[in-house]
Amino acid sequence: MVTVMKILEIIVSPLVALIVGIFFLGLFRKMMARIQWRYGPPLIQPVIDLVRLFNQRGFSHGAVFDLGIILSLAGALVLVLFIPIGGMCPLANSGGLLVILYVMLFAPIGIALSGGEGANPNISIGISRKLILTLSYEVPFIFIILSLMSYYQTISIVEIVKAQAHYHWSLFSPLFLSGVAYFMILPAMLGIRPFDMASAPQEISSGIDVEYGGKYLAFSQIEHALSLFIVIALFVNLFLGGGNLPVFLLKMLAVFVCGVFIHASFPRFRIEQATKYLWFWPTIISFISLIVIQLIR
Amino acid sequence: MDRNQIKKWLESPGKMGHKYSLWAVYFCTGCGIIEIPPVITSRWDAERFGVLPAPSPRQANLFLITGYVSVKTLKAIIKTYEQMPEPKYTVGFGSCPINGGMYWDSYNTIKHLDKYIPIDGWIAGCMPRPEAIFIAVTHLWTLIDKGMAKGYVKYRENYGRYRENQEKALGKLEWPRLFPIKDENE
Amino acid sequence: MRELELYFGPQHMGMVGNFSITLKVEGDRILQAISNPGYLHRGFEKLMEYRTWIQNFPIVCRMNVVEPDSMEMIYAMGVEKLAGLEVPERAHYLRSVYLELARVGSHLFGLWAYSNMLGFDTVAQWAMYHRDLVLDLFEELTGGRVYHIYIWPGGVRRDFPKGFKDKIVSALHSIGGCVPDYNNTFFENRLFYDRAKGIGKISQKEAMELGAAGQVLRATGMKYDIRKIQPYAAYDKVDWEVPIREEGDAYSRILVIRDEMIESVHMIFKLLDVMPEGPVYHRIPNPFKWTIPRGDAYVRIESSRGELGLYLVSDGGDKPYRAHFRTPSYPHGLIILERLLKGASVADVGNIMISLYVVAPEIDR
Amino acid sequence: MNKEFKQELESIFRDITVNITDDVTPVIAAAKPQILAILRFLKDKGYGHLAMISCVDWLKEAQFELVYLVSAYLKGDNEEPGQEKITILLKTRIDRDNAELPTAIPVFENAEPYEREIHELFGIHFTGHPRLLPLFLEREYKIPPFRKDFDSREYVKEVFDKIPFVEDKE
Repeated sequence: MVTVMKILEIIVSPLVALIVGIFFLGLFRKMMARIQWRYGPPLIQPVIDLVRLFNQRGFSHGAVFDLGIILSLAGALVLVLFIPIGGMCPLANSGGLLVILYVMLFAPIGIALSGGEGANPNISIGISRKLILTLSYEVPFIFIILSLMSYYQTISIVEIVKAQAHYHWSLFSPLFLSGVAYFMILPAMLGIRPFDMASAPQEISSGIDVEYGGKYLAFSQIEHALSLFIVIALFVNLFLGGGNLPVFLLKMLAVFVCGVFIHASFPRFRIEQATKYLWFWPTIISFISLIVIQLIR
Repeated sequence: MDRNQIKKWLESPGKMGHKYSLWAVYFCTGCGIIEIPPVITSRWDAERFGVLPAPSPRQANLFLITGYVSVKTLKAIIKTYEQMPEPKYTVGFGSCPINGGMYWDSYNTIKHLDKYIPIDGWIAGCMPRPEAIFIAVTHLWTLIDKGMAKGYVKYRENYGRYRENQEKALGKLEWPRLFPIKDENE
Repeated sequence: MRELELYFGPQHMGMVGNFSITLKVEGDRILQAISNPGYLHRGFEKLMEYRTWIQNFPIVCRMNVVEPDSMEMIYAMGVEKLAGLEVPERAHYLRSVYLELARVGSHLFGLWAYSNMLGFDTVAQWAMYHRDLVLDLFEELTGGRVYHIYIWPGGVRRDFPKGFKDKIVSALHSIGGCVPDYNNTFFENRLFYDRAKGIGKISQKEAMELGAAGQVLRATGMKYDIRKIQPYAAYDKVDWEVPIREEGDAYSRILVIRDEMIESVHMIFKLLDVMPEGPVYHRIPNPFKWTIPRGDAYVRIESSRGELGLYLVSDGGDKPYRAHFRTPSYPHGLIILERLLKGASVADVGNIMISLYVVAPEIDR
Repeated sequence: MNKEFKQELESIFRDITVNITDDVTPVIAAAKPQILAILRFLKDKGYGHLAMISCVDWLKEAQFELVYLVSAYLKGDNEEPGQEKITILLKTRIDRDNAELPTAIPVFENAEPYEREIHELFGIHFTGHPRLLPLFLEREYKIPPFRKDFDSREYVKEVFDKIPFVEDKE
């Protein structure tokens, strides 16, 4: 019985992630439109776009071009399995945060592999920006994860979520500073403004996506939706105390809406400004938090 | 969404997807581009109809040719058009691509755009109002529905002649042929 | 790192207008930039030689789609100077109000392009909405949203309709009411400062050497404005200031544009207050037989992007013998842009280009 | 533009005519070899803004007329007030058959695109110009298109109108 439930969870949790991620994409566009005094597209517009993209021929630039995008999509799908989604946590007991740290690098590397085959200079600039950005937010991210692990004395997310039950959210614990730092790097992890320089349409023609058409772009969009889900879900799990499925999704929605407002009210950084920012405030705050946690424990 | 729509969606999702998700290539070919910003921003908001400017021709399926086409632009237009994945739709915006418009005697603008690439629809006028773009979009919906927006098929089938016309206007083209040219006598 | 060739435009989201820059880049840094115009070359000046003096009006305004009105104005001024036509007093005021409205519209378009370039979608959409309010005024006045052909040799085509004055005032008030919003979200935003400060910096000496005019020069601290230096229309009838800044970078250029917009609105209000009554045009001879005596003339005005000049030659016939426009984007887009892009980052190409206010059809003509 | 300046010009450069019809656009007509010297002189006198270089094709006289439009920027310590109002038209005529001129880039850097344009549209060669590459045109024209003997309408008929429409093969 347990095994069947496990298998069911393995099937269901990526589906939930996919649906929520694509819903977020639609909500994103609708909310942006409303902020900009527009009516906006229907909520299901991303689905229509995906249907259209799957029905359009895409150009391939070779085997690595195909493999890279599949690798990044697979990385995102695998990552979903390691994240507890409102009590559902198919693989959450095996590896926990350490695995997440590793697998999170799959998506940028996959896209880098795929884009390298595309031979468009815009892609190479986009990839270099994406990798530099990843490098920039990984530093505070590791500090945050370290302080979490040392505070709760575990590497399992499930344990962390359990410890936060009954409103003992880590955001309102000594981990407060870590939570703030995570929130500061959240736009960079989501790739929204002011950190969307890797896919800036006005600068490098959407960078890494520039050669994707048809189903490749569709895969890229799905990967984007999944990563949107993963980053927010991780934040909710680590700092907002998880919860059962509806509560969990509501918390995600709240975080997401904050992200949209940030996206709507900022221009984008240059890449060196982004690195400077990410290596300054979030890093300092998360480092202080790490020291505080070490002193407490 | 009424029942008819759902039926259409189930019958031919590809067609309906193309209808409601027209991503236009962002290419300012002529002065018509001045009416595109109002169309995609808050006053007219083309995103309601799923029309969105796409940053790269690979991602797009609608090509709005906005205004007169000079010889140098024609080259860029052909390159862009050939980069777009099929199915793709083209709409000529303004009088100038139709027959030269007020530049009928200019030595550097081409007069009939449909001699060089296939066009699915025209918007006449100089300058057409933004509403005209929506009429064109809804008209294009009808054409897609009826399977009449077949410009890309025409291009593939008559590629030899199109290429010949292009080379007449531009001189030798440096990029390879997109399709193998069929024998004219067949 | 590998040296790559990157084509910025003509098919590019950051490119406003059909223009292309070939960049030699190393990573994110530009080694060399080559402007590549000509995508919009229609040979206007040649076409004008085939058309009569009056027939040229619809053609001239197509030369610059962002602000067609200054093109009409300068051609009308050229023809008036060659033919020795007088313009009634009220027409001068109407022309000034009309040109300042066009300047506001054009600057709002520039604001759209610039903020869109930086990823400031929200501000961009507001600016475009407000530009449409100005276009609505033009539509009521002339019947056209974009191309108006309102200015005519010997005056303007028609007087303001009844109640039009109030409509101008209310439209400008509703734009002006949003200036604090623009300031909060855009002009005083720290990120705008970070992105634009020190980018595309040009010294006054270099700007003068390269033939700059307009905002590019005014942002380096020179009050060079043809409206003050050589007043035409009714610009000497009211008091107004030339906004300047000292730094000469993209940031100061954009702020000069904002200040100019505000100054224009104030100027319109003042002009509307002191506008005299009277006829709005002098009759011109039968346009089909209208010949202009042999001679040449150079006239210049301040368009929204800088000094706009026209060298007009007549050989005594019914058509211009030669017309040559000195458009402000020409030195800005072909020389200064190439200079400023050298050593800049790829992220700043559009930033620099739009802050120089380069309008492609003006270069190509 | 005052009388003294006219006299000064005429005393330094021989064989030039200075024609002051109105206050703002004095016309200087000079021969081809003197152009650069006059431009440099004007620049030293404060006329540091080359507004544009224009060209007129006088077909009947078989000559090109090059027009350099030079005006002044504002200065803090303005020696001659009102100087910025003036745009000097410096004209020179060259033969149509042997259309060649020295480039003005050593004096005014922004002459570069103007000369490039005139080279392309009128076929005038500027000696010493670093890059006389095509600027606007994609096609090659036998006669440069802005010359008066190039008939645009005839050209359109011959080239563009002769390209056939593509019919469907049904």
